[in-house]
Amino acid sequence: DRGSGAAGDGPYVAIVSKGFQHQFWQAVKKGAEQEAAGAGATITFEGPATEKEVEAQITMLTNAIAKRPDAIGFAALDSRAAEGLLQQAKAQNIPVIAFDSGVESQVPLTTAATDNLAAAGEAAKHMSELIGGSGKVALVVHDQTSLTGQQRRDGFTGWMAANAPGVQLLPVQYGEGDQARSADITKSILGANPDVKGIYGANEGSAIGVVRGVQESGRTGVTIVGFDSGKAQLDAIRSGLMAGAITQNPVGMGAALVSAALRAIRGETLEKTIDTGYFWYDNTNIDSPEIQAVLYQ
Amino acid sequence: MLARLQQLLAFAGLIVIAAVFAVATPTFGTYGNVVNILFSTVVIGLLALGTTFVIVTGGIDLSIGTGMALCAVMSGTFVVTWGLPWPLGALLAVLFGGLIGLVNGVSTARFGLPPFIATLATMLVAQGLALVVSESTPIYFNDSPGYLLLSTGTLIPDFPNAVLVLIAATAVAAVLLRRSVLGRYAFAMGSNEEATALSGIDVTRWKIAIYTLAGLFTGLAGVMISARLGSAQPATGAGYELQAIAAVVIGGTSLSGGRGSIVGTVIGALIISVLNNGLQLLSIPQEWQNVILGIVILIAVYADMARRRAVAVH
Amino acid sequence: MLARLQQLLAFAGLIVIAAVFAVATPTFGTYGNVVNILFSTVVIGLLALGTTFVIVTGGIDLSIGTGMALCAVMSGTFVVTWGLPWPLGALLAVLFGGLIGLVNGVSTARFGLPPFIATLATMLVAQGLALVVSESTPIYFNDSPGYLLLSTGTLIPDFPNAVLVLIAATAVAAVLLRRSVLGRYAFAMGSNEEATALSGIDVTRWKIAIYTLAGLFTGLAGVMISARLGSAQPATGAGYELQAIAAVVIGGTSLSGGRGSIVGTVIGALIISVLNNGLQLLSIPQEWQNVILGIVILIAVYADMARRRAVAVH
Amino acid sequence: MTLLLEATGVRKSFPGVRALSDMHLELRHDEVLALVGENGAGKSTLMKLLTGALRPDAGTFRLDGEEFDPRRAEPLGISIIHQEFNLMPDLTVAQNVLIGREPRTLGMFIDERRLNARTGELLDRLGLPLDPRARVGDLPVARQQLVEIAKALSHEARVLIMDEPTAALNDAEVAVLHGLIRRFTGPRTGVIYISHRMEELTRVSDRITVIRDGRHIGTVETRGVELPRVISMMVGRELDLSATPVGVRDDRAPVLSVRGLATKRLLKDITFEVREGEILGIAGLMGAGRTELGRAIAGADPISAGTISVRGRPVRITSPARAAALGIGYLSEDRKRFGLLLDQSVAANIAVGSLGGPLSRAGFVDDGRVRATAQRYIDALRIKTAGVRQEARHLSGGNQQKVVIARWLARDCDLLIVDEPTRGIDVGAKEEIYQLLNELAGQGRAIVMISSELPEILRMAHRVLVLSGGRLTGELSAAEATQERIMHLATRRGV
Ligand SMILES: Nc1ncnc2c1ncn2[C@@H]1O[C@H](COP(=O)(O)OP(=O)(O)OP(=O)(O)O)[C@@H](O)[C@H]1O
Ligand SMILES: Nc1ncnc2c1ncn2[C@@H]1O[C@H](COP(=O)(O)OP(=O)(O)OP(=O)(O)O)[C@@H](O)[C@H]1O
Ligand SMILES: O[C@H]1[C@H](O)[C@@H](O)CO[C@H]1O
Ligand SMILES: [Mg+2]
Ligand SMILES: [Mg+2]
Repeated sequence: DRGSGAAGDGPYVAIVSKGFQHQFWQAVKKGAEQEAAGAGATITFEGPATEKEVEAQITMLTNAIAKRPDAIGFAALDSRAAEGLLQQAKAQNIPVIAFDSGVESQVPLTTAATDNLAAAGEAAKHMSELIGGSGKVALVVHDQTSLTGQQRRDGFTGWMAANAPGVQLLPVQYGEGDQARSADITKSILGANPDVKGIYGANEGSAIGVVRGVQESGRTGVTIVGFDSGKAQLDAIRSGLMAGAITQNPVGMGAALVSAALRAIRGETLEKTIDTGYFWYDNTNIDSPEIQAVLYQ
Repeated sequence: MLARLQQLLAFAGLIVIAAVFAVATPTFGTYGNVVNILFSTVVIGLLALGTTFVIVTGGIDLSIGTGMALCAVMSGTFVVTWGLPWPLGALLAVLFGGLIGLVNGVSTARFGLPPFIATLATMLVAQGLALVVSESTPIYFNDSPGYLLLSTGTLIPDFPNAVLVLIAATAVAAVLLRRSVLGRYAFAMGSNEEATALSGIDVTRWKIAIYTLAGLFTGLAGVMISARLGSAQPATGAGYELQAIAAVVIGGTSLSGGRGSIVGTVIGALIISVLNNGLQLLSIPQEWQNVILGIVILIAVYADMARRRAVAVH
Repeated sequence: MLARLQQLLAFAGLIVIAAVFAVATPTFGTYGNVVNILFSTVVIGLLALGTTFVIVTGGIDLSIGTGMALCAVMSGTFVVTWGLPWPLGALLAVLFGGLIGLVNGVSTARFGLPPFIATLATMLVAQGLALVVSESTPIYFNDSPGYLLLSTGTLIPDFPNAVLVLIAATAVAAVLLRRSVLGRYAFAMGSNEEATALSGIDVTRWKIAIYTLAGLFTGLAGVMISARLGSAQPATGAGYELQAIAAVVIGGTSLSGGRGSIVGTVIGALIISVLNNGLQLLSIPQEWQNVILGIVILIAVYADMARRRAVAVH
Repeated sequence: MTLLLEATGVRKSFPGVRALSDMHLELRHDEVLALVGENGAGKSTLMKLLTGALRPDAGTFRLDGEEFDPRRAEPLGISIIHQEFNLMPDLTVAQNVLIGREPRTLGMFIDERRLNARTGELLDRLGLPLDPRARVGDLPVARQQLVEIAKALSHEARVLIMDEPTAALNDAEVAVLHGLIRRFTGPRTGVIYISHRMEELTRVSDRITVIRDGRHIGTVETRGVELPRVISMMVGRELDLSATPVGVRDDRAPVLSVRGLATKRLLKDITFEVREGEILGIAGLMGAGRTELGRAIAGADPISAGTISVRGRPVRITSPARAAALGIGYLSEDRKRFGLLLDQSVAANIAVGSLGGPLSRAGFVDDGRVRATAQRYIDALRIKTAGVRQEARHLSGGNQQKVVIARWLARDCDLLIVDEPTRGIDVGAKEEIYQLLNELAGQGRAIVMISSELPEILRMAHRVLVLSGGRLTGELSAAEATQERIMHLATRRGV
C-alpha cells in the first residue's frame, strides 16, 4: 500500500521539495507533473512553509517513505540531515533522486540540479561588465545557511574577487527571500551607500525585493542583476529596470527528476548528475523560444 | 500638563535610539530615509493598530499575518481575476478582512474558545486558503496601475500614499479606542469581563465587533502590502503577527488587557523599524542585528517602565 | 473514579482523529507509523513540556524556538568545535538552555518586564547568537555517532531513543508540576501572584527557578533536534515557539495562568502531529492540510470545553 | 507593662493622597482592639504597614517592646486576614491554607494526603464548614472569607489582624468567628479587629481605637461606651440614623413576577412579586440561595424551570445584557470578581453601565457628562478618591463598594437587585446609600435587597422573603419582621 493519494496503477513518485515560498517550486512541480502525466505515473509534491524548516522537511520525508512510493524525489534543505532516512529508503529498495539542492550521500542515484556556483559566477560576470568593472556592488541573498544561498553568494563574490579587482562588494544582507523585507534592505543599502552601482538578488524573492526597493527609493541608474524568474522580475527586465538575471530551468528540472525516477524504477543505471543548466537572460533575449521555455511567471 | 509631558516622554526611547543613529550615520536623518522608515512601518503598523483593540480586551489575534495574505489574494481575485474596478476590489478586500475578524469574534465570544486557539485556527485556515484561492501563484496587479499608486503614489509630493494611509488609520484607531463606546467597552472587558457583562453590556456582541474591526485593519494591510509589491503573495504573512503584537506590547499595551494606547502602538512599531533601518544603514553584520534589536527592546521597555513608575510616584 | 474517567475522556478528541485516519489509510495504524508520529512529536513535545510550567505561572516564553537553535549550536560547539566527549557536550548544552531560561527569569521576575517582551528579546538575541557562534553554517556531528544515537538509536528494538527521552521528560515534568513545591507555586503564582507573595512565598526566586527549568527543556530540545538532524542548524527554530504554545493551549492549559496539566500538553502535541502525519499520508494537497488542521483544532478544543462543562455540571 | 504591639509616628502617602499622618496604635496583651474609622480613613493601610505588605514613609514598630522590621512580621507571629482576599482561586482550600508550609517528602514533593488531612483537622478544630479539597474559586465570597480566617488561624500567631472579617458573613458565622477570637486571645496574644458593623464592637472588643483622615482620634474602653459617641468620633459630626422607607401602596403595579423558578444547583419553586416603589428584603443563611436567586433573575445564571414576567409580560432573560434591556440591574455581592474594573478610573467604573445610553452620542462617549456624573456620586456617597481619574484599584475597600453601587444608581433601572450592597461600607455612608435607595423607591422603582445584615433588612424592607436550602420558607411584612422570626424561618428546612 502507498496511501490513497497515489491513485492509479502506474508508478508513484513522492516528491519532497523545499517548499512553496517561491514560484520556482511551482514551475518544478509543473515540469514533474507533465513528465509524470506523459508516462502514466502519479506524483505528490510537498514542502515546508519556509526554507528554514529542516525538521519539518525531515518529517515529510519520513511520511513519504511510510507511503511506500516507487521512488522519491528530494530537494534537501540541509545536505546531510536526511542521511538516516535515505538509508532507510535504500533498505526498502525505494530509489531516491535528488534535485535542486543535492545531498552529501551515496544514496541518491542522481542529482538533477543547477550548478549554482557557476551560475552565480555568471551573474557576477554580467554585473561586472554592466558596471564597467568598478564600483560598489551589494548582495541581497535569501539566507546564509542553505546550500543554494551560500553557493549563490560565494559564486558571486568568488568570481568578483578573482576577476574584478575594481569592484567593491558591500557586506552581504539576507532578506529571507521575503520581497518586502528585501525591499527595505535595498533601500537601506541605497541610503547608506549613495554611490552603489549594482545590486544582486540571489533568488526570486530577493531579486524582486531589490527591484521594489530601487523603485521605491526613486533611484535610477542602479544596475540590478537577479536570479530565477517570476512575473515581476520579467516585467522589470522588459522595462529596463533590471539589467538581467540568471534563470535556472525549473520545469526541466522537474521533468528530469521524474524521468530519472521512472528510469530508476525500471532498473536502468543513471548518470551521476544531471545538470539542468542555467541561462543569462536580459531584454535582448527574453522572448527567444529557448529562454521562454525556461522562464515561469 | 503633567500628563502631557508624560506622553511626550514616552517618545524618549524612540528619540534616543533615533539620535544615536543620526549621529552614527548622516544618511539616517535625511528626509528620504525618514520616509523610508515610515514606509516600511506601514504594514506592521496597520496590523498592530487593529490588534491593539483585541489585546486591550485581553485577547490576542494570531490570524493577522496569514489573514493579511489571504486578503491580499482576495484583492487580487476581485481586481485581477474578476476584473472589478480596483477601488471596489480594494474595498471588498478590506471587508473580507472584517469577515475574517468576524469569524474570530464568533469563535471567541460566541463559542467561548480561547482567543489564542480560535485565531490560531484561523491563521492556519487563512494560510491554506490563500494558496487554494490563488492556486499557489502570486496574482499580479499590472493592469491596475491605480491600485499600485495606493501605496507608492504621491498625493503629497515625495510622500508615499501608503504613509498617508497609515496616518489616517492611526487617527481613526486613536479616536475609536479613546473616544468611542466600543473603545471603552474594550477597556472594560479587558479589565474584568465578567463585571462588564454584569453591568448589562452585551459583551458577546461587542467583542465580535472588536474582532471584526481588527479584521478590517488586517484587510487594509492586505491591500497595502499587495499594492506595494504589485502582487498578492499567497505564501507570505506568517510571522507578521508576532511582529505586530510585539509593536503593541513594546508600546505599553498590556497583554492581560485593560490598558493600552494607539500612540504607544505606533511608537512600538516605529522603534522596531527605526532599529531595523538604522542597523542596516550602519551595515552591522546581519546576525548581530537581531542581537542588538533584542537588547535595545529590552532596555527601551525597561526604561519606559521605570519612567512610568517614577512619574507615578510624584 | 469520576475524575479518572474524565482524564480518559480527554483523550477522546485525539482518539477520534486517530480512528478516522486509521480507517482512511491502513498505513496510519502500523507500528512503524505510530513510532514515526511519536518521533516527530519529540522536539515540539519537549518545548511544550517546559513551557507548560511558564504558562501555568501566567507567563509566556517566546524564546524557546530560537533558544533551542542556539542550544543546538552550543552543543555543536562543545562536541565538534571543542571536541568534548559528546555526553558532556550534550549535558552542557542542556545547562546552557537553563542559562537562557535564567536570563528570562531574571528579566521577568527581578526586573519586572512583561514575559512577552523579556522572552521576545531573548528570542531575537538567541537567533542572532546562533548565527554568530556557528558562523552561519550548520555544525555537523559526523564524528560523534554516539551523539546521533541519542535520537535515532534504539535501546529498545524498533523504538527510537528520542521517544524514550520524550517519555522520560514527560514523566519528570508531570511529577514536578503536580507533586513538587515548584509546581504548586507555579499554579499559585498563575492564580494570584500578589496573594502568593503575601503568603510569604519568594515569588521572584521561584519564578526564576521555573523559567530556568523551562530553559533546561529548551536545551534538551536543542540536543534532540541536532541529534536527529545530525547537525546544529543555526537558522531554524523560529516558529517552534508558536507550535509548542499551541500544543500547551490545545491541551487545556490556560494562558492566563493557574490551570494546566502535562497530560494535556502531551495530548495537545500529539493532536498536532497526528493531524500532520495523517494528512500527509492521505496525500491531501498541501494547501488544504492547513485548512483542515485549523478546523480540526477548533473542533477538538471546542468539544473538549463542552465535555468539561458537562462534567462540571454533574 | 510592655505593649504587645506598638506603632508610632507612622506616615504613609500615595500619589495625591496622604493616607496616614503621625499615626500611632497600641495593642495590649490578651486584648481585642477594635479599629474603626470611615472608609478611606487609613485602617487597611496601617495594617499593611504592620505586616510589611507596604513600606512606610516613616514610623517605628515594636513587638513586646522590641523594634522590628514589618517585612519579617510573619515569622515573628503577626498574621493577617486581608480585607481584599489574598487567595489563589485555582488552588484548593487546603492548598491555600497551608501554602508555604506544605508537608513534604524528599524535600521538594508535596504530600497531598497529609496536606488535606492536616487542613481537615484544622477546619474541624475551628468549626468551619469547608471541604479541604474544594477549589477556592468555586466558593462564594462568604466561604472564601472562611478560608482566609482558617489560613490566618493556622499560623502559630501572636498577633492576629482581621481587616473586616465579617463583611461577608451573617450572624451565625459571625458568632462562630467571635468564639474563635475568644479562644485565640490569651496572655501572650492579641487581636486587632476592623469592622464597620458597630454592634459587633461591643460584643467582641476590649478597647476601640478610632482613626479619621489618617490620624489617631482616640482610644476608649469598650465597656460602657456609647456607640453614638464612637460614631461621632469617626465621622466628626452627628449622624442622623433615622432614615426609614416611606410606605408603599399595595395597588402599585408589579414590576417583576417570578413563578416556580428553579435552578439546577439549588433553587426550587420560588414564587414572588415586587411592586413599583417597593423594597423587598431577602434574608437567609449562607448558601440559602439568595445570591443564586439574584443572579438567575439578572440572567447571569440559567434557570431550569419557572417563568419570569416583567410588568406582566413573560420574558426569557438569557444574559445580563438582556436583563439590563428590560430595566433590571444586579449589583453583585463580590465586588472584586463581578463588580470592579480595577485598572480603570473611578469615572469609567461609574459610567460603564450607562455608556450605551445618556453618556454617549452617536457611539462616542461624552466625557464631560461622564465626569459630571461620576463627580455627582463621588459627592453624594462621599467616595474618598484623589479624583475621577483615580484608578479603582487604589481606593479603599469601602470606597470601591461605593463605586460599584454608584454604577447602578447612575444607570436608572426599573428594578434594582442589590446583593449585600453595604458590604464594607462605613456607618455614615450606609445612611447615604439607604437614603438614595429610598429615593429610588420613592420614584416608583422596585428594589430587591439581599442582605446578611438583619438590622439593615429590618430597617429598609417593606416586605421580607426568607430563603432556606433553596426554597422560600416564609414572607413577612415590615410590621411582622423581627430578628427572631427571620432566623426561625431561615433555619427551617425547606419542604
Ligand atoms: N495603592 C494606593 N494608591 C493610592 N492610594 C491608595 C492606595 N492604597 C490606599 N490608598 C488611599 O489611602 C487611603 C486609605 O485607604 P485604606 O485602604 O487604608 O482605607 P480604610 O480605612 O481601610 O477604608 P475602608 O473602610 O474603605 O476599607 C484612601 O484614600 C485610599 O484611596
Ligand atoms: N458550596 C458551594 N460550592 C460551590 N458554589 C457554591 C456553593 N454555594 C454557593 N455557591 C455559588 O455561590 C453563589 C452564592 O451562593 P448562594 O446563592 O447559595 O448563597 P447566598 O444565599 O447568597 O449566601 P452567601 O452569599 O452568604 O453564601 C451562587 O452563585 C452559587 O452558585
Ligand atoms: O533553486 C531554488 C533555491 O534552492 C531556493 O532556495 C530558492 O529558490 C530557488 O532559487
Ligand atoms: Mg480597608
Ligand atoms: Mg450571597
